[in-house]
Amino acid sequence: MEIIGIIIVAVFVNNIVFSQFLGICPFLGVSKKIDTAIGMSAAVTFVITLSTLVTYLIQKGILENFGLEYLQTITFILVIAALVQMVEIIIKKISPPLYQALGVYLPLITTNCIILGVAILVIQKDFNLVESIVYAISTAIGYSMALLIFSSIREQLALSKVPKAMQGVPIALLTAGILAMAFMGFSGIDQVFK
Amino acid sequence: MAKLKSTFKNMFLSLFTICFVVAVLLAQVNKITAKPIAEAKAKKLENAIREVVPPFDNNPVAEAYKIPDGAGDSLTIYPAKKGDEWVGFAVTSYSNNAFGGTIQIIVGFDKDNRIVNYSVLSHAETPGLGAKVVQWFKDTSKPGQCIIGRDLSKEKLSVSKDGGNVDAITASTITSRAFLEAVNKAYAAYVNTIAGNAASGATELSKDIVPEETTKNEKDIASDTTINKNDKTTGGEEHAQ
Amino acid sequence: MLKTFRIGGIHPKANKLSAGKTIQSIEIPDEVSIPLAQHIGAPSQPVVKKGDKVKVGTLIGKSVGFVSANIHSSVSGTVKKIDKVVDVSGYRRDAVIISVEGDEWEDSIDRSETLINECALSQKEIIDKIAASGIVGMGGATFPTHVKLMPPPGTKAEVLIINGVECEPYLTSDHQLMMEKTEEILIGTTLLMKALNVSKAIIGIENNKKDVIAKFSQLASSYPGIRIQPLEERYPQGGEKQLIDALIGRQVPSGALPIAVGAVVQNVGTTFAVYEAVQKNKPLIERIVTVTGEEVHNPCNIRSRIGVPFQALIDFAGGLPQNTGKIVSGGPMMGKAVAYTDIPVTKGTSGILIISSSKAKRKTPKDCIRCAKCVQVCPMGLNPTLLMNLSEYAVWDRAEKNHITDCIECGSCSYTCPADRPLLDYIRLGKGKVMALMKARKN
Amino acid sequence: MIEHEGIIEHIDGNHIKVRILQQSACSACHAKRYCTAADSSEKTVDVVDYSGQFKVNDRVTIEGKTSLGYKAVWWAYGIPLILIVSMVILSTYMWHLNEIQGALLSVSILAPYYIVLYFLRNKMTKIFTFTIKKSDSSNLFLL
Amino acid sequence: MENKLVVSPSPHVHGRDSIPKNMYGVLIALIPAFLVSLYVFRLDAIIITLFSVLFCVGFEYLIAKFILKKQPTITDGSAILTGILLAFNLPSNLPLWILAIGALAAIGIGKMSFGGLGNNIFNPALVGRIFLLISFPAQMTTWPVPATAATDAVTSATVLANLKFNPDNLPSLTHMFLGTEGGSLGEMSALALLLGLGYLLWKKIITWHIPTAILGTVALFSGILYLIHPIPQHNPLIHLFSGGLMLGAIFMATDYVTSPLTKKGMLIYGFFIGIITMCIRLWGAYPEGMSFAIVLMNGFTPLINYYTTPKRFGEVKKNG
Amino acid sequence: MRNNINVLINGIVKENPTFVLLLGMCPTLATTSSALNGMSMGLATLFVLTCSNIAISSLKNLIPDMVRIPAFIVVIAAFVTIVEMVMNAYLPALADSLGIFIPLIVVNCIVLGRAESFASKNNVISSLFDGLGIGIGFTLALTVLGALREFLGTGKIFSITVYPENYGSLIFVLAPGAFIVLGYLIAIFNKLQKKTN
Amino acid sequence: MNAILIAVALLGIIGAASATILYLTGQKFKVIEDPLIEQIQEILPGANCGGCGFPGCRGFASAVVKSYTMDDLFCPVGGQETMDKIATILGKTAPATSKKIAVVRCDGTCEHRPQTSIYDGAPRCAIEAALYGGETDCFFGCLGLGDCVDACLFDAIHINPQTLLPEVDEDKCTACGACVKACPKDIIELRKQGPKSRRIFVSCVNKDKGPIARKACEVACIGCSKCLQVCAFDAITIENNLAYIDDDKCRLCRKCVPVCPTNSIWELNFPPRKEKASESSKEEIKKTV
Ligand SMILES: Cc1cc2nc3c(=O)[nH]c(=O)nc-3n(C[C@H](O)[C@H](O)[C@H](O)COP(=O)(O)O)c2cc1C
Ligand SMILES: Cc1cc2nc3c(=O)[nH]c(=O)nc-3n(C[C@H](O)[C@H](O)[C@H](O)COP(=O)(O)O)c2cc1C
Ligand SMILES: Cc1cc2nc3c(=O)[nH]c(=O)nc-3n(C[C@H](O)[C@H](O)[C@H](O)COP(=O)(O)O)c2cc1C
Ligand SMILES: Cc1cc2nc3c(=O)[nH]c(=O)nc-3n(C[C@H](O)[C@H](O)[C@H](O)CO)c2cc1C
Ligand code: SF4
Ligand code: SF4
Ligand code: SF4
Ligand code: SF4
Ligand code: FES
Repeated sequence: MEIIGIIIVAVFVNNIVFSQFLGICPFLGVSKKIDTAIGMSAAVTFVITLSTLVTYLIQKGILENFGLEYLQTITFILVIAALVQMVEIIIKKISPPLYQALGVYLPLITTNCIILGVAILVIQKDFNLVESIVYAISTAIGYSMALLIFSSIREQLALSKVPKAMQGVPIALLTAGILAMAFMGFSGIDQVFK
Repeated sequence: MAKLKSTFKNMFLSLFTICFVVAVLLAQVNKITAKPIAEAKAKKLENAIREVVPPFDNNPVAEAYKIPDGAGDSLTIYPAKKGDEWVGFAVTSYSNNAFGGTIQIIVGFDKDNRIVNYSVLSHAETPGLGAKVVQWFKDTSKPGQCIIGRDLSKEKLSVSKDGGNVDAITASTITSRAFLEAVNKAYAAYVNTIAGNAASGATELSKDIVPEETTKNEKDIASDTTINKNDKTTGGEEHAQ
Repeated sequence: MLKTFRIGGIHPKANKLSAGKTIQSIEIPDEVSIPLAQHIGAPSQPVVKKGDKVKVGTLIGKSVGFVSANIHSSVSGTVKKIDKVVDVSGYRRDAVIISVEGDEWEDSIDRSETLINECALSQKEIIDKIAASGIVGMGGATFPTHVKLMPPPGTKAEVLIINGVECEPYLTSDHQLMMEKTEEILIGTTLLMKALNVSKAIIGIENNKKDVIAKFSQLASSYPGIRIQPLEERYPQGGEKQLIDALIGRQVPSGALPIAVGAVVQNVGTTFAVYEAVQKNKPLIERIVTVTGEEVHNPCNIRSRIGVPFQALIDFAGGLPQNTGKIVSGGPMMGKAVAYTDIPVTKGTSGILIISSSKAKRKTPKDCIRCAKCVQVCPMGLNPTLLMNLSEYAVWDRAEKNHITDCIECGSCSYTCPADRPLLDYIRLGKGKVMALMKARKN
Repeated sequence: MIEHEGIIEHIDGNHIKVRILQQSACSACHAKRYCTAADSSEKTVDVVDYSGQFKVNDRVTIEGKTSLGYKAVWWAYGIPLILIVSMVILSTYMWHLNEIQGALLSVSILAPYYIVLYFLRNKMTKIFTFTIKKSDSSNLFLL
Repeated sequence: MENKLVVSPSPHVHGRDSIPKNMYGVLIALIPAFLVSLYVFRLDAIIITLFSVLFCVGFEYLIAKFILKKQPTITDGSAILTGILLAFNLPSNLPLWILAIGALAAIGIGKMSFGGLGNNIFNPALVGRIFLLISFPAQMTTWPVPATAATDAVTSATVLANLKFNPDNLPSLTHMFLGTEGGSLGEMSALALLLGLGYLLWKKIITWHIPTAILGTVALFSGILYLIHPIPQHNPLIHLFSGGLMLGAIFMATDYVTSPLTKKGMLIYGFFIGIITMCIRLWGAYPEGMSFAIVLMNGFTPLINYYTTPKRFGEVKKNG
Repeated sequence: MRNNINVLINGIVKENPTFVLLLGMCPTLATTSSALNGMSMGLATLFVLTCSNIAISSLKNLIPDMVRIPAFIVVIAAFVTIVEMVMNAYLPALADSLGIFIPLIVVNCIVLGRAESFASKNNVISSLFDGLGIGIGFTLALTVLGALREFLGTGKIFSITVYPENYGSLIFVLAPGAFIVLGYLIAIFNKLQKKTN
Repeated sequence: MNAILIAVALLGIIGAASATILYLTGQKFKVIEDPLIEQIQEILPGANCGGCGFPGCRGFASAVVKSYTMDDLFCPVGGQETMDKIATILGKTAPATSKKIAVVRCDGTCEHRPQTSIYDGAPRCAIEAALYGGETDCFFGCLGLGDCVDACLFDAIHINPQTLLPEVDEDKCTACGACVKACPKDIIELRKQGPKSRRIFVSCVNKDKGPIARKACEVACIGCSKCLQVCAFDAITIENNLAYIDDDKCRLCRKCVPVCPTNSIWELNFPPRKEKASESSKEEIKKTV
């Protein structure tokens, strides 16, 4: 039940975009095509999960053991930066065609903000390993959902007559605001799972 | 000075030097700030206790002990003494049924089971709504909503909407309900341990509690006391409001 | 039991003002211009030159290429010149202009009214004769009929469908033709069946032509294999894909021809022309044209020679009303508005509709309110509002993905739209672009 | 169908290297010079073509089915994600390892996965193939 | 011939359907619900509705004219409709200044920022309502007692609030159906709203898909729960007849602009509105989830439109 | 000096990181529920930005190109950690309310971007001004946004009551309000910029 | 001190490890890219208009770098100036291409060309052109609905509300050719801008025979050959009843202009000529832009 609670909270109640405000830049900038949004979602999910796992390991295994919590920020960011690149190298080395296919379909993005954010949140919330992973994935699902809705809304807005001054980022923010309002309707749902 | 070339040696040295300097620097800053940080934390709790119980001269934090809350978790009790005399108890309690999840409070009772004061340690309620809980129930000018001075052995607290005796925060019945739940829990748990010794299993509150009786089991419970880490920054949700 | 097609459709007011009016012939004017491009496909090559004498039925334009059709003189007289004349396309295109002298017909043509039932010709001979006579689809598409009669290899015709639907409001030319030439059409059908080597033919007629249905049903029994099928009144039932769906319950797949489901569709006018060509040796030189409109004095059905200017037909129907706002060649749903009255009648001119100025202009378009009414009425199951937007914003790849090329340009969407949006205008534009892109991609 | 414009960089028999001018999400961004994320990179794609109609510096269009993109995402991110998650769950609930061990095990599961992927690399090469065609010299998108 | 001929592409006739025709049709369908609220709340009903319409129309006019600088199109009736539906979603004793803020949110944020009628993604009236609900929860959740009730209390709880917090204190189903229990202006009587539905269907203003999908899903969802655990909270009839479900399903989820285009899409949309509403009603902090569910699904509508295509003519079925 | 002032102004107006470049959106939205919070976040970023700009431009010749990104990250992260620790020690309440957005300064594109594109190419003084300019631009934007939200939501600005709290629309201090207010602010900024051009 | 040691060690290890990885990545992923491409992209106008025939400016930049000669490569937006700069960087010579500009070859204003019908479809030239010849009897001339205006990325072409004809803003036009492609009637042509922006061209595309053309529009080219006869440089050809001036051969002598009976030859940006009154009216039209 706890686990389901974590999922519901991360996806709906405290959606990473609409209530936690993480990963906003790519959310506003990149999500213009639905197909791309789907591919990006998968990539983000994997990267968030993997880096949460590794930073969790570092936090519990090293930092807390040696009383070095104050190095959290610096180690996490270094590890994450290295990890993301390493995955790319490995894929490229192992199967260049696979790597190429990814390159053709996915835009290059770096969502450091959300990755580091989730890694730190997991530690702050005092989650255990399973909870951390579940939280990371659910957050990513929440993010993917936001990206997906948003890319489709943008495709539609591109075909309608939004006033000049509102075009682009302003209307995107406004839409996100209204969606955030709608998502507030879910508040309290997590209590069922306690 | 010309730019260093990207040879492996240069790179390694340069990066290592930077890391070295940074590590030393951070360790020094940490050393300087570690104490204030710990103090800030400790102070927060101590201030809260001081706020909710009559003046004392012991160290309640050191004498704290835990008792089960009946729901698988435990509440911490901080006894306040003046000299050897017991003047009140501060109890940290919580409820998971608040609007934004968990709300953690500390409530102080005096010898006569009256609420001296309370303080909200952490919450994630809506600013302007549920967040009013921090002050709402302290307003002595409004007896309907004020809980200070109420004798819990006489009445259990509940919101008037549920037929109870406390006026809820406007449009925040949920928060109010959760808050009162936490207060009741604090009182019940504390009385329970006392009564638990007297009449086994009895949950009814006995009116004449003798403080001395508690001192017995105070020791063994206090022995495994660690201050729970519920004052940890909640991060995400909290600032997200 | 009435049948109909399964997706979409609308009920425009029928307004068949000229229903039941007997077909009348009009005097031949002094000069006719016979356009060389009267059909889909390559324009014909003129085979006469200035000063040549021609008779009614003389070949004046020869078909070039596979999809093309012969053109015959509809009058007798002298070729005045071959020049550019504004035709229904709205542009000046090549036409043979003939000064009329008398009314002398080619000798081979049998001008008697006698019904000729038997036909000894072989399948190929029939098709050749149809090709020689320059018959093209008279239901509006003007696709050369002989091409349709030669199914591409790998396909086989199973059923012949005769399109007597005439679902366009106002038009009654097919109706009246069916009333007056019932037997001829049935014989024509038999000929087409023979040409296609099928044993089944269905004549689909909408239920607002009960007299025709009754007459056909009565006579059809003596023509084996021909069935009459009354249909619900619904636009665009006459579209061949819709008609096939309504009659035999098969849907022609996207991008495919009717033959893919074993059907060949011919209009009743075409069928009548086939009869005349095969049995009477008469090339396609005249057709029935409905001249109609609310303000027209005498809405009527006219047998007109090809090349006669609209003005002559309009005069016959009582002249152009004072407050004329728009002249449409064809029906109100699919017809083409023209800017001039001296445009010549061609093989595809099924009617001339005169709309008064109060109704000529469209209302100003508003933004789409996404009411989905256009989606509901589209007989092709498309999403017109999306297609319009994609065309307007030039998103061709998505337009293609959303099957813009399936649109049959029936206009149901524009007709329905409460926001008065010019859906079909843009869809037509997008369809053209996407087709060009697809073609460019193939090469 | 996904299409990308590119330029032929190198031809070696039937193997053609095409440099695709990837319009990365960030390279179109007006703020890219403030942001290191905008590594607007160019990638090369290997294509096999037997027609012999291409030469170096030709402008070509690379085509691949959209489903290929999903497949690539699946192999690169989908499967490893599932592996990690199942390892975490297995190690915690089935084998009752402690958290550090569980986490280590879960990360290290990626190693065998990548090894397997390495052995499947020929198959990958077959799956992820692209075709190229000459670009229409006129800008059809402006048509 | 003096007058020039008009030339335009086909078709040359139009069905004479128009935006105002549809909008005023909906207004007519809302009359029974308005009469009920008039009977229940008397003068308040008129004041709130009237001012809501005035504010909405006024804001639309001002924004169009002075900010967007384009021809105001208030005659199409959509702003009036937004005004009425916004009013129908509010308690009858709401202060007028709050009403004005709500109207500004509805028209300004929900509609005109997106470019006006037809371009908005979210239902304007509901944007207004949720905006108010979040901004002024106290005023938005205190309901005046119906003038028809025989108590002297000034505020009353809605059926749903009781269902959530006080399930022993429920009125009879007949009362709910006829609509004499507390609540927002327009959601009082299921009967009146169903009459409206009949009118809308008869006039072909809407199709049956969305209302049916929503009501069906809610009935099914709670019905299953009721079979498993028959408590009032799970009673399908209570859910159907109480709160804004009917109003939302019939008049608000069906808003053309913000609902899917295809029938398949409408069914999916309705289904999820039903599910989300029930989840919020049963487990969320709010007693009622209809507005949130509709606005949320408005957000999903473009996605639904993207993935559902109408049933295409001649579509070759796979394996078929 | 003239040049340096230009650099400064540029960061505040023409290349305002929030309204023009649209960078660092997360802290912008998350920490502006009040004017004070917004300003604090802005100042924290300003501090990190300026310090890292100075440090990097003075170290630029010691850092080989290939490792410059990791080196920059380490330097920036160091300053961020310092801010974090100092805040926790001396301003615990503020640290609580800014939460994880303090450590997240590390990944704020503005900081790394400036290091990479300006500080690593220019001298210490210009880099200082650049950091200050961009930082002040960011701080101003966050303060304005925070003040506006606080004003609309609670009737206060910097906790000073302007009109009674009961008349404020709570939504503005909550998540949706952040998006909505920022959306309109950017729209207005766009419009004004168009006009001045 | 111990804690500091551990901290140093830890950070050192992690720093070194990530540095190695980042370094490796840098090596592996180093785009084998000419720094020149970046450099050239900086010079390019960044309009990403596609006028050069490449997808975006970057595409053009890499094409320039890769190609051996600079033939066939031209950025219409940046013009010769940019190409010369690029050439200097690459150490090549840019073929001299003279700057071009879009020219609208129709002068069928409301006075010159009486309206004979009313078009009432969607306001797009392409849609009107597919339906019929247009609102006047000239079936070749401008429809005035501005498909060209919509196509221009540089805001360089606008419909003059008085004449209802598009006019090109000489300063803004980059000769990208988007309008040329957009016009369904092939009215717009890219012509040499000429010295001091002086140009002479036939402002008509009507291919009808003289009388028909003249009846439809006062200023239509009727194919009378008068200009052809006065041209000393063989710059004028007549085909399908329409004169055309080759801008490669034209020496801007202005002899053809006055002989045209219908005033359909335009001269732009020349000093005014006193004797011809009608000429100045044209200039006026030009100035109203
Ligand atoms: C944005 C928002 C925040 C809310 N926050 C709280 C809250 O913090 N505490 C609470 O009890 N209710 C909160 N509510 C819930 C509503 O006020 C709810 O109607 C109320 O709790 C129950 O009504 P009552 O208190 O009038 O009985 C919130 C509602 C909204 C819209
Ligand atoms: C290349 C081509 C080949 C065609 N071949 C056939 C055919 O074999 N059989 C047939 O029935 N129609 C054939 N058609 C005609 C079309 O199916 C259709 O009848 C014509 O486009 C008119 O359609 P409409 O009358 O529905 O507008 C062909 C059309 C084209 C363009
Ligand atoms: C929307 C639409 C409506 C049509 N309506 C009719 C009609 O009422 N009668 C008819 O004979 N053909 C109609 N047609 C043409 C038919 O599709 C088809 O071309 C014709 O029946 C084939 O016969 P034909 O080649 O002999 O003309 C219509 C076509 C379309 C696209
Ligand atoms: C069936 C129907 C339902 C409508 N429902 C709403 C509604 O719930 N809220 C609203 O603001 N407008 C509604 N409108 C009016 C109009 O569509 C709405 O104002 C647009 O969303 C504004 O662009 C409705 C219109 C129709 C025809
Ligand atoms: S014109 Fe095309 S899109 Fe419109 S209804 Fe007819 S088939 Fe559908
Ligand atoms: S009928 Fe008109 S208003 Fe309705 S969806 Fe279609 S285009 Fe839009
Ligand atoms: S006027 Fe034509 S050629 Fe000139 S910039 Fe605009 S679109 Fe390009
Ligand atoms: S020049 Fe061509 S595109 Fe431009 S308005 Fe005239 S007809 Fe239209
Ligand atoms: S600050 Fe840019 S993504 Fe978070």
